[in-house]
Amino acid sequence: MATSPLFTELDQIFIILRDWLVGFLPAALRPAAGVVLCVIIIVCLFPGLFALTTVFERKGLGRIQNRLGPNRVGPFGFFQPIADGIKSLTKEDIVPFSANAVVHFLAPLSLVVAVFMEFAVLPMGRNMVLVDMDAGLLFFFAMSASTELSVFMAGWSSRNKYSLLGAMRAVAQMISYEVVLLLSSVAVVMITGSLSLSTIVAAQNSYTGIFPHWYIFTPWGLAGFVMYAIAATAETNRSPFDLPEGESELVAGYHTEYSGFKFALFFLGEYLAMFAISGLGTTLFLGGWSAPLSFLTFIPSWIWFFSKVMLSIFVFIWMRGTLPRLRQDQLMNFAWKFCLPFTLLDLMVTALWRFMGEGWLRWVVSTAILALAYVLMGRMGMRKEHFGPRRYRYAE
Amino acid sequence: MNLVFYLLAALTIGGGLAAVLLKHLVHCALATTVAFAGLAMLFLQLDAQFAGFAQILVYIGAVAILIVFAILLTRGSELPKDGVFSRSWFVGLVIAAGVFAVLGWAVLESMRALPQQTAVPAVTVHDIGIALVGRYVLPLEIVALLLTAATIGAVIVAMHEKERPR
Amino acid sequence: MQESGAFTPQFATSAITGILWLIPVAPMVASGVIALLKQPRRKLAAGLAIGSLSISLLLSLVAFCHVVAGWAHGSVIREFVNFTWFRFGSSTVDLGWVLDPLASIMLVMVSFVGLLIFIYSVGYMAHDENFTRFFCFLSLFAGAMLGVVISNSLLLLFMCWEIVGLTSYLLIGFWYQKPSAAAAAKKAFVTTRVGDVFFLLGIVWLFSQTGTLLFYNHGVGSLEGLALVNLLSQHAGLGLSAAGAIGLLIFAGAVGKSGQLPLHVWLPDAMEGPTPVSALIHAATMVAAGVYLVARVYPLMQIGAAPGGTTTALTVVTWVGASTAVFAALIAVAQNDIKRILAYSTISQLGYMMAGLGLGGVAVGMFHLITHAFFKALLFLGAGSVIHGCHEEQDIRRMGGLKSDMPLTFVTYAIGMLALCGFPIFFSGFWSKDGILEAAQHWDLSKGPFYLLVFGALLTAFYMTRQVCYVFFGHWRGHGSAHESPKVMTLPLAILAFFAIALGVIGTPAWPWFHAFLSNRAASFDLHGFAEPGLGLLMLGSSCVVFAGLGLGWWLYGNKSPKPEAPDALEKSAPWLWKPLRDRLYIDEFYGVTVIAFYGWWARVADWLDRRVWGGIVAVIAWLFGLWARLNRFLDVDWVDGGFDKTCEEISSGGGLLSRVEGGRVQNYLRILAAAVVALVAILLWSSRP
Amino acid sequence: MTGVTMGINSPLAGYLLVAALLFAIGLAGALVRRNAILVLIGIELMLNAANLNLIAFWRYGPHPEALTGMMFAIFSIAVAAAEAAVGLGLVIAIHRHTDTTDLDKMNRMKG
Repeated sequence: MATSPLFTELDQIFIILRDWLVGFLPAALRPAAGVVLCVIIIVCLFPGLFALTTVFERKGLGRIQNRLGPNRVGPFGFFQPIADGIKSLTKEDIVPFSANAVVHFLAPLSLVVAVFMEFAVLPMGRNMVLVDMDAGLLFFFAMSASTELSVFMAGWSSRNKYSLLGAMRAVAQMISYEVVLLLSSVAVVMITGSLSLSTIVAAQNSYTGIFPHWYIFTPWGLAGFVMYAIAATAETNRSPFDLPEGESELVAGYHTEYSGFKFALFFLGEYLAMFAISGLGTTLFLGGWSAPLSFLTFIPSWIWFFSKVMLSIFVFIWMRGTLPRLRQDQLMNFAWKFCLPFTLLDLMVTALWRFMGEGWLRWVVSTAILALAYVLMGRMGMRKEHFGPRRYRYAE
Repeated sequence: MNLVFYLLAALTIGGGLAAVLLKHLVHCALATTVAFAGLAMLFLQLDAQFAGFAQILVYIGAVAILIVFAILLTRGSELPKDGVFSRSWFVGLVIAAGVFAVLGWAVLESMRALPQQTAVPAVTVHDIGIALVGRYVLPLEIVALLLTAATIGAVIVAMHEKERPR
Repeated sequence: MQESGAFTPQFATSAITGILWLIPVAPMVASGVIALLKQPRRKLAAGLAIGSLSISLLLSLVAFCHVVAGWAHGSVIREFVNFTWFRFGSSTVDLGWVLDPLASIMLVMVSFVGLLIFIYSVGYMAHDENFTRFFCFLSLFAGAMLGVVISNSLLLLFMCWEIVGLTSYLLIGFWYQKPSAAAAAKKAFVTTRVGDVFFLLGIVWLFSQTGTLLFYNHGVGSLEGLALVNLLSQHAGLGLSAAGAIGLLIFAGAVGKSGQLPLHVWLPDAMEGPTPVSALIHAATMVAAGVYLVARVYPLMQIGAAPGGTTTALTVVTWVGASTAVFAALIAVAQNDIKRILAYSTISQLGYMMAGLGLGGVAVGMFHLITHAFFKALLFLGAGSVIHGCHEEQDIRRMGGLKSDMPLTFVTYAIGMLALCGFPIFFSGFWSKDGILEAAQHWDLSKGPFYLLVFGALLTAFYMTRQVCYVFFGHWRGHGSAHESPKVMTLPLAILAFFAIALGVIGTPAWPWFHAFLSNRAASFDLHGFAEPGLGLLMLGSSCVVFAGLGLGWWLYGNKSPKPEAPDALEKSAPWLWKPLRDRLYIDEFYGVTVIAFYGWWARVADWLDRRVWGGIVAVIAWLFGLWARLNRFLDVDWVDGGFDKTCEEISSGGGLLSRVEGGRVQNYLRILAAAVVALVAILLWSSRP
Repeated sequence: MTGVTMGINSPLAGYLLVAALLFAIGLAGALVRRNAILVLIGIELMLNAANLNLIAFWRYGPHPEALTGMMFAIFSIAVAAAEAAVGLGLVIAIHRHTDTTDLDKMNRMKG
């Protein structure tokens, strides 16, 4: 714990700022105004982060693919997103002739709104959570589940078979992996005994020696985190699970028929979902805003949170640059035949961990069970019939 | 009885009406989603946070998706040739109106002298969890079984019959 | 209700007795699991079967060591766990399991030989499509057999006994697409059922007399003092006590299972099954079950005998055994199917065992059972190896010269053959057979069995020599070329061969460990065992007989390799003898013209009765009713119907009206439901108005 | 905020009326539409109306800490999910078989 008042103030700087700003208003309006202020900050901050990330992504991908990436606009191409933003704002907004105009219009909007809602429950630093809900995790998943419908709306209203196919794929994929995502998070809930995300972070914010009690440093937590990471990648339709937008086969999936600002909204929604899901992963498994080593606690908590999120984003980009895309049936098989059983097993191991009590034995037992299951199921999954060439059944 | 309630009630009822009346099946499904969302917010209004979020997760996240999938799989997105309402729609309408009439009557009748709690119940998710695995553990297990059975059943029912080798 | 004998230290159950039930249950569970497997999961099926039987073997060894240890400390080990299965009225039906020297030694033998046969089967059945089914049955069979061995209740024994019968039916008919196999399976099933009916009668009688089917239960079991004295005091006629009569009824079951004289006909036919099955059935398990059963209920038969004397029941057992021994050996002389010869030899050897039981007691018979189990399993597996190597050829006339093609099989087969013949000193068969001969020699009642058994020994040596000469000597007469079998098949052969030699050690007169173990005496090594009066002479005599048989066989068949179509050497010299022997002494035909013909006749009589007599009566009654009906119709049509028809029409038109409601339209149902709800709520509200 | 209100103007009555209306709408949907999926939607709406009732009674009932109404609603949501899955599965199966989702045409038991 940073005891120095300077560090405490630095840590709480945003809270202090908010209270100071709100202080100008009459007392009755203060809570509402505080919330509005925070919402405004979130709504401004994350799109900014999004802009930054796109540059990083493009440059990072360029690095991985042995090319330069954007380097024309501004220093090292860092103003590229501004140019992109202006471009998409000024482009003509095309709505296909036979499209369902209302739904076509609502789809990107509802997507972005739902994704923004997810940030409401993420604790981004000590005391820095917009609404510390009792059922925060459930809220998060409820919101992320609502995005699926937006994707469907976009795909269906475009009246384009590629869009529809892409949307169906996306929805099927998101539903399948949402199960895994949810179940891998439930392990954390089982240990913490709370759905409140700030409680979950608080439960991880202690140290043995200099090492933190993050859940990723337990066998079940590691397994859960791996599952969570895989499911999160699929949930956000990122490579290698980016079939719904597979450019080579579906043009661009459900946002084929979107252009201009609506397209930008989808783009924004996707990246925001990435941020949100990384933020949740950080909160659940990586100790949220807590410092990785006990002597680093003087660094403000929000710095830790954002660096962890950005690290996850970097991993996302890295995977995109490295891994080839899966096939649809492989994707589904992987979700239902490997991820789901393994996550369920992880839940059982978590329960075991919970009830075995302190001691080295539970480490050995849960590690052994998980490792064995991983090896066995991996071997089963790698059998030819799952990943080999596939006989296609064409539509009747 | 405040403005928020009226707004949400209007949203829910409007969504429900649209779901029943719209011509296009996909529109109906989307309107249903609106009704679901309105209901979820009514739940929140009723301080039932958990139920509200569960409602969103299950109904918007799963049931609505299921419905649109079913619509697309049954080619329901194409408009039917012979009208969307069944032959004796009028009878149905009358009966539904009758149901509303007696229900409303019953509500008003019984509300006359019923004492009601207005204090916000101090119930946390933790309490719900304890109740679920404590007093309600048997229903929970049964529901788990039911869901498993339903999953398997739905898969089997909707599965392609195996093509016979020729 | 778990009732273990904890109150006397002698009966205190040990841990191994507590989990003794695992021994049969492990293969049974494996069988159940295998039954659920898909056909291609061969490795898993075999692994499960072998693994479970290995567990059984391990536990059996532990049990055996436990018993041996107890015995070595001079205490009688007879531990059992009983529990009540169900009760009706005041009587209870108890089941239980027991661990005593007899059971322990049988357990080890069955699970060990069984395991070897399982391993062998992996190779033998490798190309069979129904590999998993085979192992499913095999496991069930082994489990049921182990169940027979450990049961402490005649009822449990009977249940396992019947499962054994069922699985033997399934296994013999394993290749059910062959009509002969299906017929053989049916024959085995039906024939053993004849014995089982008597067995069941014995069980019922025993239960009605003693009120319990448990063998041992702290002095109140059916094989213990009180019950036996009670049974002995009752006379069942023909000079038999109730004990003896029940014993004989149970023995009838054993006759069926062990293929003794009148009911032996199924056993040679059972060769239609896969060879490992033949080995399992004819060596280790099913046929041994009969002998084991007699050994188990031995007290029933023995009670009432004067010291050194015998009882009527045992006399019957002796004569049946001895005559079976010679009878089957005679038939074996003139058979040409390699497995059929072995089958008859098995019948003959089972006769020896039965005779041994009747003459010399449990130990003598059981010792032959154990040694026989090993060398007969060896012979059968060897035969299987030969058949496998000769491309499924079973006719010994179409083999020959295999000793160079299949050296390993030849050596092991020769060991088994010498053990079976009772080749002196080095082979186990010699010692066990001599035990029986010695007992026969000392039998007071008659010398008949002794001569019969000696003659049987001569025949045994002769037909085995004939078989070996045909198969392994001379030159190759079949199609294609023979090849040695894979390791997985020859390894069990080698192991069995080792035991076929080595097992003799534990039963020599100098160190009668086995006999002592089974009869709870201390065993000591004492060369003076040989010095018993007459023993040396007997050993010499029996050796001479064996050599005579071997020599005769070699003289007639050695190294000649006649053409497959040519008449047999014996046929040439004594055709009058050959023909009836080849045709199995016409027993099947005899049954055909007697039992089966009788049943056929009886069925025809029943048919005639049905058609003519009962049919006639029924026709008369029917006609009478017809008359009555006509009268009724007259009344109905002209008197009653006038009003009734009208009513019916009304009802049916009403039904038509109602059927519109049930038109299969879901929404109609829903509509009616909702309308009903409206009505209901309205009524409720209206009626509850203040 | 603590206290007890009486009578028609209580919030409970409002929720119950909304629920009744939604129920009636759902019922109307189930009764007047041809398409089987729409009927299922109507049934879902009815279920939801019932849930709203349960939650409202829980909120304004005498013992909210007993959680009875809440539990009912949660289980009802779970069961409704199963019901939707099976119902829609059936509709798809029937559609595959008879090529229609029109309930007026679906009146034979024989496939």
